[in-house]
Amino acid sequence: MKKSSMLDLLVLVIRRDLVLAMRRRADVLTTLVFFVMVVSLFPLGVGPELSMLRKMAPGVLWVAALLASMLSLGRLFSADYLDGTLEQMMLAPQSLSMLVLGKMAAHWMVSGLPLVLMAPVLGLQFDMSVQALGVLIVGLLLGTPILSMIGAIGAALTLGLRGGGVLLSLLVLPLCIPVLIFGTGAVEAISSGLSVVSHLSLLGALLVLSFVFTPWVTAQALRISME
Amino acid sequence: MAINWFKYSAPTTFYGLAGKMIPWFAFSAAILFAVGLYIGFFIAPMDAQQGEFYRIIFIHVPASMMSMFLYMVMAGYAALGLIFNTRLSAMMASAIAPTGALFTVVSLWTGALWGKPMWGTWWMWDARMTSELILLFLYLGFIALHASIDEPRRADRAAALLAIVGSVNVPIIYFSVKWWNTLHQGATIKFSGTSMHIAMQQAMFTMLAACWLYAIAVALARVRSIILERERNTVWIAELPEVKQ
Amino acid sequence: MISLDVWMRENPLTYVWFGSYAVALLIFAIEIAMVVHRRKITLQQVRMMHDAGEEE
Amino acid sequence: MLEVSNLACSRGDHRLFCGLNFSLNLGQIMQVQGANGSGKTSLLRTLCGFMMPDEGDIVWRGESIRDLDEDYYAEMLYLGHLNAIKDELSALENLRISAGLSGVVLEEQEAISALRRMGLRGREMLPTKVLSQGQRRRVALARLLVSDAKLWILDEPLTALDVGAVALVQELISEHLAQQGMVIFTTHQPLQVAGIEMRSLTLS
Repeated sequence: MKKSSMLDLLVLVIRRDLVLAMRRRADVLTTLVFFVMVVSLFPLGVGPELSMLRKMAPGVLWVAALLASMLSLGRLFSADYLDGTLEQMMLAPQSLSMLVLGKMAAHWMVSGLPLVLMAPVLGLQFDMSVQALGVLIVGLLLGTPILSMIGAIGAALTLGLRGGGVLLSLLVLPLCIPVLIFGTGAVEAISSGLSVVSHLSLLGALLVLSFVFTPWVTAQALRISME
Repeated sequence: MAINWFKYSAPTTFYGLAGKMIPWFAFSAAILFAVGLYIGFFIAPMDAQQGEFYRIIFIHVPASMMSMFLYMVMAGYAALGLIFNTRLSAMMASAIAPTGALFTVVSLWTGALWGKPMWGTWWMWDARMTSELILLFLYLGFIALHASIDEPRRADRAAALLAIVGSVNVPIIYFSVKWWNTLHQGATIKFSGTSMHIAMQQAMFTMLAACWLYAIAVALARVRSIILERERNTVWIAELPEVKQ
Repeated sequence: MISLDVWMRENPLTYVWFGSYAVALLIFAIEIAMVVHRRKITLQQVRMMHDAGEEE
Repeated sequence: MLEVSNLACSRGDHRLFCGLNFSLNLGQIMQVQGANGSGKTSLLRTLCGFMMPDEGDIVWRGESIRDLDEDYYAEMLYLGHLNAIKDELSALENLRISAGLSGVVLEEQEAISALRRMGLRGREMLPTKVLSQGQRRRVALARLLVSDAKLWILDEPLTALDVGAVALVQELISEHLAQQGMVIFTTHQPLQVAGIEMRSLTLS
């Protein structure tokens, strides 16, 4: 029998979660529809003046993306926890952090990436300029994986708890504030003619930091929750 | 020395020790509060720019400092509990959290009251106030997570991990909020920059010391209740005079 | 609100006292009460448990 | 190989067991017995490293499993109350994924023949949500066939199984023992393995 390497395992977990997501398409679509709906509600709430909407757009899109990703985080580990797959993952002969990283990556592809792809369309509703849209997309591309990664810690900590979904948001949202600040800041910077390099590189730094630390922390959280 | 250290880190010994220490801390906290208030209101002169309003800082600044210190102390205890698996550290962490959260509330409240005469508005999105608000969210997250897990051991460990993640995040949040604030040209008024009157400093440090002693007294009192709850099935609890009556 | 502003300027010390210090002391008092109450309740529960245990 | 010394475990306030000692060597099988709530599942979960014991040590090949971690997991297989099977996936996909998680790359043919041996011929490609409880358990048990783990830890492997499947599990266990494997299990149904002394550990 052939032994699998660490990379094989990573690919296996990502593929498995993607296949599962494809077979439960409704879950993925709900998140996306939620995102579109929240963003579309804002002009109805604050009025249709384009100048104000243009100013608000990055913030609205980012906050909606933040909320939408909270929505899907509850499912990140809970299905595997309930049917026992998580136990088997903990017994895998490779580090649990690697498996967790795989699940984070799959979660981002399923719930983060569609938001990024949808964002330009919604940005046009808010009359954003092409430049601003471009920066928004880059920011979201860098930022949404961080949301998935930080969110995974919360999802692991609230595993199997009553009212876990609300609690999860309470735990994770404050930790995501820097992402929000740098993501929206970049768009505002380009709109007022400033350089976006510093914002985006700070986002990139956060991404690297989360990439290094969050899988391990999440693995520890899972161990605590499984006991 | 090492043996003594471990002796006092056991809930059994600590329960009695804490009981003896609480009155001392509480008493000296009360005295220092009185002294601090006296210096602050009767000795410290009026500020040239801010008039009498500046006297809010004698409670506002110590409360803000306490809220941040206590989060770090809490995270430290949580980390100790997680790494060395000591029960008492985890109990201390959960005993500190409510006090920390309340100091954050005091800091926000007094900040708003100071802001009204200074800025003309109750709430200003300045870097310090915003960070303080986020700190309150972090405290609430810790308390909520701890409260929603029934099994004490898992609750301790999960909340501890959250506190550690939070404490790593606090500097990042603080930095990002500050950055955000300067970008939006937010107002940050410094306390009449040049030189603080010596009496003002004295009042502030006395109040800070009083807050420390108060926080220690309250946390110790709370940890005693937690020890009682957790260890209620043990023999030593049954033999306590207050349980026997 | 304007009247509050005027009042505030006229009585700064009252404003500082009742606005900040009284509220802060009240918060501390509430916290102390909560801690004392918790101690009472916990002791009661522990005693009840032990009484129930002895009767068995 | 597996040595347990002075093990103590508790659930919440309740001490389940303490001072537990046993060792298990190649080719040996041990049944954990005890009433409901006596801590059988907790013992097995502690042996898997999910739960931290209050006291005591679990030693595998002379080293504590805490230190071995992944090296220990490579040599053990755990089958719990939960089947670890996804309703949306077919039996074949489920088996290949669980084998993959345990570090073995499984070819489609091997997986199919394992499922057939478990009596699931013709159902390999069906989504498992259409299978019965017993059939799902068989899918989970098929992991025993494709694993090369030395130590099997089986928690109630016989639940929901019919007579034929029980016989099959007994056959699998005796094959595993014959290849110098080790088994620790709990069950409420009788399980006989021909020609091998069954040790038992009773928790009270």
